[in-house]
Amino acid sequence: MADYLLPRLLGLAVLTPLVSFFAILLFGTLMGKRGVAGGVCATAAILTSAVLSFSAFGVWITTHPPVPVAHHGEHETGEHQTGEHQTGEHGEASHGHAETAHDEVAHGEAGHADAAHTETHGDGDSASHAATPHYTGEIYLLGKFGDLRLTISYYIDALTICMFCMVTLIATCIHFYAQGYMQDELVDDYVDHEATLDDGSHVHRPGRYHRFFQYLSLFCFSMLGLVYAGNIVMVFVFWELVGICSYFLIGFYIERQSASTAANKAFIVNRVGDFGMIIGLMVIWTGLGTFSFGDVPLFDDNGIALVDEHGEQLEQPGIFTQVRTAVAHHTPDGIIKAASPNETAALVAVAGPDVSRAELSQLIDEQVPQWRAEKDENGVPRGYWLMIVGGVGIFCGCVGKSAQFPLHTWLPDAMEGPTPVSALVHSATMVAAGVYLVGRFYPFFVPEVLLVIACTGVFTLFMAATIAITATDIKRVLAYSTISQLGYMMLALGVGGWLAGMMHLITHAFFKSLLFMCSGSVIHAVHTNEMTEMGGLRKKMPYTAYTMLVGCLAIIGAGVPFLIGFSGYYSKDAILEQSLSLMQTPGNPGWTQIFFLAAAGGAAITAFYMFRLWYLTFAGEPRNQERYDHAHESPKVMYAPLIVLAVFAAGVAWHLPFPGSDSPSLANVNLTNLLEQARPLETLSDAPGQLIAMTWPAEHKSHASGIVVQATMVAFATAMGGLLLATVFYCWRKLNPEDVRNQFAWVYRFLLHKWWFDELYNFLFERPVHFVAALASAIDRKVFDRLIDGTASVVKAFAKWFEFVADQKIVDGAVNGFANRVYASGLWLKNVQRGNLREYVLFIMIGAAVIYMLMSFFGGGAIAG
Amino acid sequence: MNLLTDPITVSHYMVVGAVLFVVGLVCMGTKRNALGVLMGIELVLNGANINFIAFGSKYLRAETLGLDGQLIALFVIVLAAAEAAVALAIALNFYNNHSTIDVDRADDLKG
Amino acid sequence: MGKAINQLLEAGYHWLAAWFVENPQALFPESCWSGYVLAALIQCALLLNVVAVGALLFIWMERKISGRIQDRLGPTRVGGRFGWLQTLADGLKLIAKEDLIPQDADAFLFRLAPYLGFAASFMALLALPFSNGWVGWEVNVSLFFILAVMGLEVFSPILAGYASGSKWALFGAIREAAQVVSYEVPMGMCVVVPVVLCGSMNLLTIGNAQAGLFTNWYIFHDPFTFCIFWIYFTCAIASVNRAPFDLAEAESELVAGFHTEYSGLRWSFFFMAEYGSMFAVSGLAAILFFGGWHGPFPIFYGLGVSGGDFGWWPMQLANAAGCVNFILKAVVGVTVMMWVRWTLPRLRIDQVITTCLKYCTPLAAGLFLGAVILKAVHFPSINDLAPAVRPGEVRESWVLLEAPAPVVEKGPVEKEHAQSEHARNLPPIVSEKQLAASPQTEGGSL
Amino acid sequence: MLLAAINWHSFFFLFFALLACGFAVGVLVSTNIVRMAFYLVMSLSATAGLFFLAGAEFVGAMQLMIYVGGTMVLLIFGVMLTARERFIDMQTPGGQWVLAAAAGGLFFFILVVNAFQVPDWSTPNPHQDQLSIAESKTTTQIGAAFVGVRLDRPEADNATQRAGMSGYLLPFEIVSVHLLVVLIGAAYLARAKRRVDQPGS
Repeated sequence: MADYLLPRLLGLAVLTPLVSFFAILLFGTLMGKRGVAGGVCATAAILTSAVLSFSAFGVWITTHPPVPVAHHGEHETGEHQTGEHQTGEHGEASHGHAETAHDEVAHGEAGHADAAHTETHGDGDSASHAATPHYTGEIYLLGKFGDLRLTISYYIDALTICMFCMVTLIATCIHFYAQGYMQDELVDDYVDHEATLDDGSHVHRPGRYHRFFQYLSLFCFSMLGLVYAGNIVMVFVFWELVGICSYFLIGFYIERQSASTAANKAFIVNRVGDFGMIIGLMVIWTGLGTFSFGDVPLFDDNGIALVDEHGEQLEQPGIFTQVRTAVAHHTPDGIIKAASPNETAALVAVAGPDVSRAELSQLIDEQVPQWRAEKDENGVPRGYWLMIVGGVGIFCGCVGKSAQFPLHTWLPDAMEGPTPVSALVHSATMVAAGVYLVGRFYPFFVPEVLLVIACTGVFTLFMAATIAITATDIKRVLAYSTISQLGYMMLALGVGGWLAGMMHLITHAFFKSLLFMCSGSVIHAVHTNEMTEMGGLRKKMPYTAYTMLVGCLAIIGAGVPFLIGFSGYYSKDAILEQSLSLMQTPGNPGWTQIFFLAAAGGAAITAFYMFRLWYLTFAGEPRNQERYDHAHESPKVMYAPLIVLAVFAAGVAWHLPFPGSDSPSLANVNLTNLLEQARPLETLSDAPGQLIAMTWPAEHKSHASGIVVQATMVAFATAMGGLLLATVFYCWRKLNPEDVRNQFAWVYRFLLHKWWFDELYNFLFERPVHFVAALASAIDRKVFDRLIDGTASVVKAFAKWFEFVADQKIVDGAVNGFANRVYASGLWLKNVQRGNLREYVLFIMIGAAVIYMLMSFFGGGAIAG
Repeated sequence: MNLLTDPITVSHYMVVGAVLFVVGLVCMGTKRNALGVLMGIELVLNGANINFIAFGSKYLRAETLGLDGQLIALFVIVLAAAEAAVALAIALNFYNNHSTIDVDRADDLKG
Repeated sequence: MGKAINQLLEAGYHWLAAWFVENPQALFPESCWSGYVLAALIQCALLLNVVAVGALLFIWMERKISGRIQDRLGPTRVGGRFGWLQTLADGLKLIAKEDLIPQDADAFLFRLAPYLGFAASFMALLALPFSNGWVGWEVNVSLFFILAVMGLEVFSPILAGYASGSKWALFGAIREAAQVVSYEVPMGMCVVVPVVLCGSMNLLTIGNAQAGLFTNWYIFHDPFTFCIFWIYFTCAIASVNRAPFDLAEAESELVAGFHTEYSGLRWSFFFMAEYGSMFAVSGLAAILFFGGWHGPFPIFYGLGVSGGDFGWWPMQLANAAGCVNFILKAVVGVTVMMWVRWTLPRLRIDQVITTCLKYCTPLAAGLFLGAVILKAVHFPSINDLAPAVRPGEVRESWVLLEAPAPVVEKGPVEKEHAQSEHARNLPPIVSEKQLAASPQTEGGSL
Repeated sequence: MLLAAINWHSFFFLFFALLACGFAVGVLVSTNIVRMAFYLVMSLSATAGLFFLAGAEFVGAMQLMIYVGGTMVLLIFGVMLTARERFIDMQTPGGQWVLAAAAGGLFFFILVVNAFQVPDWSTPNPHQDQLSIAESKTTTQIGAAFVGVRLDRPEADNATQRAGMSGYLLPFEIVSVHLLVVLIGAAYLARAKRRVDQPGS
């Protein structure tokens, strides 16, 4: 049932916003006054999607009830017990596979083979984890190029379900919110006070209410499609679609110079990342020969299933089958083959021209284990570099999309878009797509790539957090906070904390969208982004203030240690635990503690700037009385979503029994257990680096009580410290921020200018490019243009002469002559058509008589009788 | 052949029809008055009708068209009436516009 | 002696009846050409008398009636106390008068026009049955034929008006044409109602379908027919150009309308045509709505002169009585027309057309629809409550029956007679089916 | 005896045919439009007589009613409305007369030759004697044919043909609608044009 229901439910959930998009695109102007019904349309669509997603969620948890995973060291001590658990899970997984009727047996055999292989490595920890439960299938075959199939396909596992629920829920809230937020677009003459014309007047334009929702719908479609996608090409397509939506939405106020620049910037910066991603795709294709995540059953040209000698369905193994093995970073055969061009050529040469293709491939296959065992002079296994290149390439795309250093500069500028956009696109979903893709492709990343990811993440999180301290624009604070939190996620993934990263992705989505929407509510009320002009707003806007407080507490990971906390408490602790685990793994170099320290420091800074923001905005006395007087609580349609999101921000990670369910199997439904179902197998075992002497510990090791207590206490202390500092500065006003600013003037300037990244990029890239462009332009104008102009003059002269000869004399002469003949004959025939009715009658008579006579003569007299 | 003593046949009717038909045609061809042309048309239709009736009459032929002849004649009559109404309206319009009903002067579209 | 006279009369009758009722060729082989000629002459004479003598009588009547209505005496001298011969005297005078043709007139058409009108009026009488079988030309579509030729009558005023070369005459002609053509529409709708009820356009069949008690008359058939008779009569007055619809000869405006330029005998022909038409439309009304030659009570039925199995002369006696009956009904109609003429003022032309297009036509259409629906749903009419006698069984009677007429089963002869008309043209299968659905056989239940 | 040998059917045919043809020629040769109309009425009426003679009494009555009555009144309306002295006589050039007469003659020749070419057409109905004009009762059949029932062709084997195809219900409806359209169209075409008064003139 699930294999029937899930793809359809989720597929519908993907398509509904697309329908809404086209509806608004085609009929937006007809939807009420200034397209007011467009908002309703888009909201209804995303609400439908949400309902469908949660239905899918229900289907999933009934067919795959999550089982509790071992916690806090239980794993180490009760290995046998855990094994039983995992076996049960495996049984569930097999069951799910039987339903999908795909890759069970072959996959299972592969799993066994891998298990056997694993034992040689002496790590039997994950021998029983053959596969994660998932459903995959192809919907439509776009094209087939040799073995490569470009398809529209789906890959549904617990992560997909979680992402669907998260995206649709947040998007629904934001749609409702946006209906309130975008109200001022519902006018025929919208005056954009921030866009100024040359003559100093403001831009007047019609409201674009429905256009906004049109983009939102397209975005929702793209995002959901990205999550739904069953192959990397489809992911890439939706990836770009998400990018273009982001472009549209950032540039929504296109008349503003800053908005259009920001939109361009976001798009171009993302292209840089995508360039790397395309390289990654090439590696995947070259090495694995497929783009599909899951296994693809093979058919011949007539659509008949291909079977092996045992009558089993032959399948083209998908990416995950090839890389997501129980062996940590087991280099796939295809990669090895791709990395051995010389050896392959030698084999082909030896075999000679008579050997068939199948035999040749068999020959090569026989050589693969031998090649796999080989190492080059640096001791690196064959094909390993290819894996690194591919992994870094894919990660490049994620860097761009998730605004990681060095491609982070677009995200703060993207705050030019309307606040609901910032909430949905630039905090909760789109930027999370990069993290999602890293999580999805996790098995593909060898430890060296993970190190790159971790370094990128840790630098990003620290840098962005420091910038956020000095920012006064409320949305920019949140933007840098977003970058910082994304850095956290990348860090988590980079240090081997797959679950931690994914969980932080989900929890962060909720509280960050909440924070953005609260800030939007504030902006909507006071009509400014500057926190220096706010203050004391909690009296005027209680709903906004306290929901935002919830968001702040969630983001700093507030909670009672070991007992309960806001959602951020769980996810951030998990990240710290994993970085601590990495640090404490024996044999790892000492500098690996930078990950833990930066993460902890980042947590403190996060707490500081978040509460700085809250205090500056809501606490204390109003700093701008006029704006304060005009402030008001937002309409219900805006703060109701805030409350919903606040509830989720607080409790999404709680290990509550699933509501309304008496079934013991559903009692374990929570975010952790759900994500655990989608865990890539390799994270269950330690991963040693090949180029570097480091080991990435299995994630379960971070549940050891020593690590957990340490990490939790550090996290709590740093968060409380940051909170306290902010309170001292901005609530109690015991310390004057101005003093600190003067004291560390150069640091302040450094941070205020965002580490001079924009300037750096300007110097590094823009200037040279401009210079080269000017040079090229000069060459173009001076050399090529003159050459071409000269040629053109010659051709023109020739053409003039030739026109006279050929065109005027020959062609025109012929045409005109013919026309004259026709005209003359027309004039002659005109005499027949004189407009004399009686002559026409005579013509008819004579004509009829003539026809009769002709028929009598030639028709054999058959006319009469 | 004595017309008075011999029984008449379809051919006789056809001759009458032919006379009416040809007279109508010549009328259309020679009358300059639009209404004269119209009358010619009526004659033509009438001549055709006579043939239909004759072929449908069971007095004239053992094997006849039967009722079909009469029915077609009826339709012709009705449509002729319709045609006359429209043609007359056109003629009146023509008269209103040109102050004449001379069809020879209805040559505004002459090439 | 009596027997001889009887035989002689019988022979004479057969000779005549053959022309009126039966197929002449059956009695007279093609060699007997004199029969054709003689019969035709006699018919012509009789019908001419209806027009000519009728006109004579009606003109006198009109004078007397108008006189009475206007509190005068009317003609009193010529031909005795009641001025019987006043019209004849006038006729003689008209014959004697000089026949003037205006200089601008189209002489040919001017001469022709009165005769055309007279001929049309005469032709209408040709198919008008005076009694059961007493008809000049029994044609299957006699009602339709009469309407058609009475429509031709309009040519007479038009040609007269045009040929006179006088604007008064032309105005009158145009008015006449517009009026008559317009009124043909509602009139056609009215006369179709009895046709639908009876199922035949043959006036003989229509008349015979109303035999029996006067409740069998179509005017009493249902409310729709009752109403539609009045519309028919209105339209009839208009179509024969009588006051208050006599716009074509409005003296106050057009001198004398289309016959302004006429004098003498030609002038009188117009009047003969007019009175002939009056008689024709009144006779039509009598046949369509008042049972035609059937009296209000079926007396001859009581006398045993029923069915087709009695001798020739009682039947013809009954027919003669029916003829008188019919003429009386028609004359009553003409009298009512005169009464209306001298009572109501003349309408304006726009009122005339309005009456036709805005009142008579929609009303007639609605009533026609109603009558058809009643017929379609077999709504019981008043006749069904008191069915006096079956149609076609009774000729005529002047004496009231002592006992109510029994409902007699149709004899084989009648059945055969009723069937014969269809049976001759139809093959057996369809004829049975047709008979089952035939309105004429159903008429028995009316 | 000559008169005794007269076939009266033929006699009346001859009578009506001569009337019809004669008046038709009258229409042709007359130059007076009103007279032409009158001749046409007479010709059409005589044709109606021919119809009666051929046993088509309903069609004949229809001819009288619609054609002669309706159409001709319309025509005469037109004649009267457009009849002015200068329009009544419009001379046609003699050349055209000759041309038309030649073409017409040719046509007439073809038609007449054609009429006598088929022996069946020239053969009288052998049972003509046994048939009487008074027996022609086609009205009911025509009425039935108009509503889609063919009483005169019951022998058709094809049930479908008998049921619907052989009837004239559809043409009847089409002609009805056509007539309605024509009436409205004609009224529209011939409506009085309202003259727009020029302001100030």
